[in-house]
Amino acid sequence: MTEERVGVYVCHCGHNIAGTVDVESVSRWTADLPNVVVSRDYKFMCSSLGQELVEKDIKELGLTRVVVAACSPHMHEPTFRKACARAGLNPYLFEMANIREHASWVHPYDKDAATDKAKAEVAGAVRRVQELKPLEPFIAQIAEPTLVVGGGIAGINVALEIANAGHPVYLVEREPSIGGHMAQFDKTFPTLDCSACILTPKMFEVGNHPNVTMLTYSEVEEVKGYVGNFDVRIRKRARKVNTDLCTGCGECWSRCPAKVVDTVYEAGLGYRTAIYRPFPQAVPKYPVIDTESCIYFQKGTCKACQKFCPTGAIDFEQEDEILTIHVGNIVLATGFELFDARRIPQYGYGRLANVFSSLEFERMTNASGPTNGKVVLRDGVTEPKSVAIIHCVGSRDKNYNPHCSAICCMAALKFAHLVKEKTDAEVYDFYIDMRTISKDYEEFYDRLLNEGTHFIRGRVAEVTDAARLPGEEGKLIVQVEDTLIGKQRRIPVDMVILMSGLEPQRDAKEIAHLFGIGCSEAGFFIERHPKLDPIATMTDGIFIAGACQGAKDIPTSVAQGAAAAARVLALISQGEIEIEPIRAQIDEERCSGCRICNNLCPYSAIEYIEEKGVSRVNPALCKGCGTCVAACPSQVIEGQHFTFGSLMAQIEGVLWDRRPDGGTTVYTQAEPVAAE
Amino acid sequence: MPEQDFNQYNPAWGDRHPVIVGFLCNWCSYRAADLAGISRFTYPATLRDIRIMCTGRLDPTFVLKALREGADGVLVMGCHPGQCHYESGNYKAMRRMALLRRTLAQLGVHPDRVQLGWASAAQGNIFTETVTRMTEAIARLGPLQWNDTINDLAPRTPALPEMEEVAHG
Amino acid sequence: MAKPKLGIYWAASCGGCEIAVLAVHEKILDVANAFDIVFWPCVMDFKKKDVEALADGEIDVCLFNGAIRTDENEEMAHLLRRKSKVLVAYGSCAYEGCIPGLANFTDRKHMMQYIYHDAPSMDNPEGVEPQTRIPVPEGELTLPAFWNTVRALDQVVPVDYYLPGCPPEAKWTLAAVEAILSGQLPPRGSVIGLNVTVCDECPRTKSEKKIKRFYRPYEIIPDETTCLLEQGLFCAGIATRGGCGALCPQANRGCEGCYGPNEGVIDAGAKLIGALASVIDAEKPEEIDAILDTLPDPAGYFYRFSLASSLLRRTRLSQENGSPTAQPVEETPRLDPNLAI
Amino acid sequence: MSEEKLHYAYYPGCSMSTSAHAYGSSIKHVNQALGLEFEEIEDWNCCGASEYISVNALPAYSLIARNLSLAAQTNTHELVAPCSMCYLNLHKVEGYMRKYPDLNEKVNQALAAGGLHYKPGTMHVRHLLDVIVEDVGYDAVAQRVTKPLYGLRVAPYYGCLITRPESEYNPEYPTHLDELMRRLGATVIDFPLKTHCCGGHMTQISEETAYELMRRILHNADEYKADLIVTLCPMCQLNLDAFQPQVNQMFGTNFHMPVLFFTQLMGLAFGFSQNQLGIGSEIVSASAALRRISEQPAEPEQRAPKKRDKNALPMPPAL
Repeated sequence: MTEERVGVYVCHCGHNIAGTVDVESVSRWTADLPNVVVSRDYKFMCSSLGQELVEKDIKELGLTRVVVAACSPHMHEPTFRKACARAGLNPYLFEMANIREHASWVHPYDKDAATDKAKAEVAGAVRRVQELKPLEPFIAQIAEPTLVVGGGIAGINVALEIANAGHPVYLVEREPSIGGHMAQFDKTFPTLDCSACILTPKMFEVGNHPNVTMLTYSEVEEVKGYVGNFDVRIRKRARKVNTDLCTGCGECWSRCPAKVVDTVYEAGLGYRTAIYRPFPQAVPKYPVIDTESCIYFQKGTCKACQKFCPTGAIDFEQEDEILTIHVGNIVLATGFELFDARRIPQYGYGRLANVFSSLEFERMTNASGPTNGKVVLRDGVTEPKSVAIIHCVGSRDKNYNPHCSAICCMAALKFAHLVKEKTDAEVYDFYIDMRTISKDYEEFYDRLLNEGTHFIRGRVAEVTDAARLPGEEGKLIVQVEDTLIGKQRRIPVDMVILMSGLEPQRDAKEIAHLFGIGCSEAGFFIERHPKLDPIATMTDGIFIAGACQGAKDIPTSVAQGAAAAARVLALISQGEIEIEPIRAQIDEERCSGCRICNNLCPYSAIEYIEEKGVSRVNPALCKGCGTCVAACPSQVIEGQHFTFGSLMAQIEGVLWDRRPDGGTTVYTQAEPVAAE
Repeated sequence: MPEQDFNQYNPAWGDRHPVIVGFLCNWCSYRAADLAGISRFTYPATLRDIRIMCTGRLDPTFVLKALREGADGVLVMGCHPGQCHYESGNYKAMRRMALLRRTLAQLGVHPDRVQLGWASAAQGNIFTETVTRMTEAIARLGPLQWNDTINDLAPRTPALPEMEEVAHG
Repeated sequence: MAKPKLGIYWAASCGGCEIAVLAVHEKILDVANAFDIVFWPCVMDFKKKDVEALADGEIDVCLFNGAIRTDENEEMAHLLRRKSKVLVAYGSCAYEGCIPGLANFTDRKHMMQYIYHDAPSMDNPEGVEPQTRIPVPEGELTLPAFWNTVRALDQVVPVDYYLPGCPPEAKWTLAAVEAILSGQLPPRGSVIGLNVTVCDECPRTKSEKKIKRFYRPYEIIPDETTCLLEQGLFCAGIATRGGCGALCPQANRGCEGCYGPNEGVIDAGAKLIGALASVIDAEKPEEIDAILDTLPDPAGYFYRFSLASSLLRRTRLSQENGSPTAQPVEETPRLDPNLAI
Repeated sequence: MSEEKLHYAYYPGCSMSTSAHAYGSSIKHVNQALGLEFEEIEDWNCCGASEYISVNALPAYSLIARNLSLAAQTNTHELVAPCSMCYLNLHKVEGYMRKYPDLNEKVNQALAAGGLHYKPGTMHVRHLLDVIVEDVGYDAVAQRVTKPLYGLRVAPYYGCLITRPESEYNPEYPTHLDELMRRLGATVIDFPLKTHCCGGHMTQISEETAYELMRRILHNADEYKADLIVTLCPMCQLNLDAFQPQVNQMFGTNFHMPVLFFTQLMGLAFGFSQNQLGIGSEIVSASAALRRISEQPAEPEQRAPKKRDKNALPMPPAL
């Protein structure tokens, strides 16, 4: 091993480090480590003066390796790598020792121990840095088109922002129309403005935007590649309707004899035909045949739609299409799913006729809904005299979802208002905590308080129709502990609305896996940083927006959508991006082809070369996790920058004071031979 | 916490404290450790951490090396299952650690000395608890001092305890 | 010009290596012709004093087989090192401790207890144990001191070359001898053999691996053509230096690992752990434990030949109450089910 | 379910041969039909019922643990108790001993006095219903039905004990007995009070309270036109059956609501005779109710508005 010339710089970070760690002694001690030619301590290494200090020494003392002991590499590694590069030293020959977050800040009461630990971290870095090899970052070109998955309000906004900036966008939506949940609502809180009125124009705009290719009734099947260069395979399911001919006149569904419950758009409260357009303002306007319920597809006869279609657009033979697109960035806006209240049987949904889910009630209040906006019981005619609204159904409940669904309180207030507006029923609102955190929300709550809604604080135990006391017969009884008066109460009502929580899409985990991003146990996608980067994911080039990242309301989804668009636009205008060259490499000369590593790679970057009988890593696909490196039983896979040698050396370094020889002897691989 | 006397757990510590080598994954647990610092949580100064990209990179050799070089324990921490930045590296770590711990048990290394845990980037508190808990576990077990075992291999003087036994045997 | 001088010595080993030397068959005569054998107690009547009589470095090549288990072994190791120009650790015992090294799972105390007291076949009413010195009318009898721990040769003296194998294959013995005769020596400290693993020489078809459970050799009759590991049989071939020609896999049983770890590997066991655990087909702690339960005595499998030269070298010796004793942990550690959450 | 017999250690408890002998005898027949093998544990003692634990915990735990240690001597790790109280006590103490080392130590000291020891985690305590649902399985049960209980409207009554303290079934609104009854062909009514209190030993302390609790249950079952209540707990059965006259007397009601054990109904469906199953020994006779069993399957119970009503809104199907 050639003699490296290592420079070490210990940062005071004002008092942040120096207040606890004796930086001078660390730096003095470090000076005596093998191959360390200079060791300094300085007030603020990240300051321009601190950086110049490093650059100067590299030039004048001919340093071949640099260690800075300061804060977390996630903070300033890029800073000092750049400094090294400016002085002509390969930036990957730099190593950072974290003596702030990992030492001074966490051991404020034990200065000696903190100082010892700092020495250990520095010694580890000094040993490790000498084993590092120079690397060159990969440059990836950013393809211009962007893929947006999910045509809800968040996805629509991402698409519009990018398209308006003049770049091509593919908008993929699973359902026959874009619009998402917002299209199901009648009013939006707290302003109570008409949901359709504000959403429809946006749907229309994105649907007719020259830069937007809309792929509805379609799903992503495969994603390959990396930031800037994703190849995506999409299945465009057959509508059985030729959209070139269809005018959306509606003749077909008005003639369709098959009537089924619409569990998607009408939330199960209404019916639709087998060939249908989800809702009047649907974009695109074309209908789709649901072959499950279509009499022709089930029984082989009918074809009513085809007979009556004036343009002959119905095409029973139409097949799914598969298209492959090349995009530079991907934004996931796959939204949420409503908690299925039947999972809490004691609340009676699915058992007791007059227990409704929040989405059912949204449809009920919607002028174009199954009841034309009338608030009625399950019989479809009787107006309720009393209505109970139950919060946190499937939210803030360790049996189902620990998280708060964020929107239910406001939606419940909206419902309370609408019931008051449309009926003269008494409204009882059962809440745990009233969470009205955004602009004008608390004001809306005040307004409801004055409208005479009865707010009862307590989690409901059960909803039952087992009458016990006089006046309960024929009613739904809400059993609850009123925590403000500290009493059990039984409140008989005609109608119960369950404010079901927001859950991730049931296939969220598969989606996350498909796109190679992280996903919480619950199924919400994981952002790169919970505070500072809630838009990017850990996978470069893949961003998230809207409720797929966590329960959120419309304004927040719209904002996050715009933010995601901004991030994508930044990359597009850069045109290219540097990718860390941390990759695995197989020494084919020495690979014995045991194929242990073959199916370990989450990115299938390892291919087996049959004729040579060896495995090979495709650097374009490899993301450098190193799991194959650790698995290789013949140790012929090397993980760049986290090499076997560098980590073994670092272990010896951090244990300098524990090792028999006080950590002075340096041996990288072979065991020492017993001295004679 | 103020300076700790580890002899309360086990008198064998004398004037030194337990030393744990930590292998933290770049994406979750290392950031959790950063967050613990930013939040000014405190935990015993027993952990000396080494950053790896993913717990999937953890070659069991590193753990053995650390024990051999004088560590009293090794803590490996990664992202929660299902949250691995590389999708499944932490599952591989889970399996390797399971097999490693079984092997080490046969070599007389108590399983508590080699632990695996998870902490997401947002869980500085969990990181802190884990280090504190593990430190206590190891404090109770006492020093590992593998070198003593190694030195027993190479008795330089004929005045071996075993040999004296034999003499008076 | 005088023939180069050859020494062959046998420390803690089974003697198989001695036979392996003869396994070069008629070529042994060439060896006999090529060399002047100055020390080979196993086949000719040599004594220690004969070696002592030699000048330092007078032996050109010394093939040292066997591990270091007693003070006599160590003494001879030092002596032969001093007398030899080239000291070769011949065979797995000298190279990495081999089967004798498995004694490092216990210690002297426990071994003596079992062998001289508890063993079912032992009849020893007076509880006699071997002594290093024992006075008898004729004078004092001595025995080598028996140590806690078995060591590889290079843990006692520096070694020039290693010939792996239990025993080494004849072709490699010849290769070594020829190299030495021709003076074309590889760099000091190198292992004479391939630096790829047994898989490279193994004719079985290998594909991607997913292990649902392990089988003991008696539990199944493996298929002749597919990778044994894929059939759930433990095979150390993936982590074992090639050179034997994959003898065991070709006899339809798993490689045991007698050629030791591959080039650059420090701890063979660690490599097997890393590799095998990777291809276990389970993600739930209880499933993982269930599969691992089908692989009893993992340390025994992973360190069958290399325990003495592994990173930890032996079972822990704790110094409690003065006398060191080996202490394995009784219970098999289980995964914490919370890991799944 | 595989054909070879499922083997369990069996803790009958005090009621199985006395107040609930009908339960006991029906279990024997059902086991025979389902291939369940129960090995009664040697020299078992009282489970402490619901009172002892509240009087003096440690002796109570030791009393219960004694049964666990005896059970551990059988050649199985599965311990089944048909009585909810016995189940809960055994289950609870098994759990506590696993959870609290020092309790474990104390209890084992007590056991040691009798030359016994119990290693927590050895026995897996199960209620009979759980065994039938999980180990035998609905399908295997359905396969053995020869005389389906078509048209019989049963109110599935779980009582307060078996789904607590922790259980893989929903403690608020369990449905596994419902499903089991459906598989026998019976019509299961939605029974909101299925886990409400039967009064337990309140009958001995405050009759008013106990009878009111029973009235609610009987009333609810009656309201939904149940032919009978099916239960899985000797105490529930005893209360609702034996005290029904007193309830009627106190509230001037006229309930005639037979209360049978689920194993009795299983036995019937499997084709055993009524007296083999101890039917007839109940105080409120079930004979009238059982005569309503018809040849034809009945419409499933759905309390949604009728389909023909054109205004009616669709109702989500039950999960």
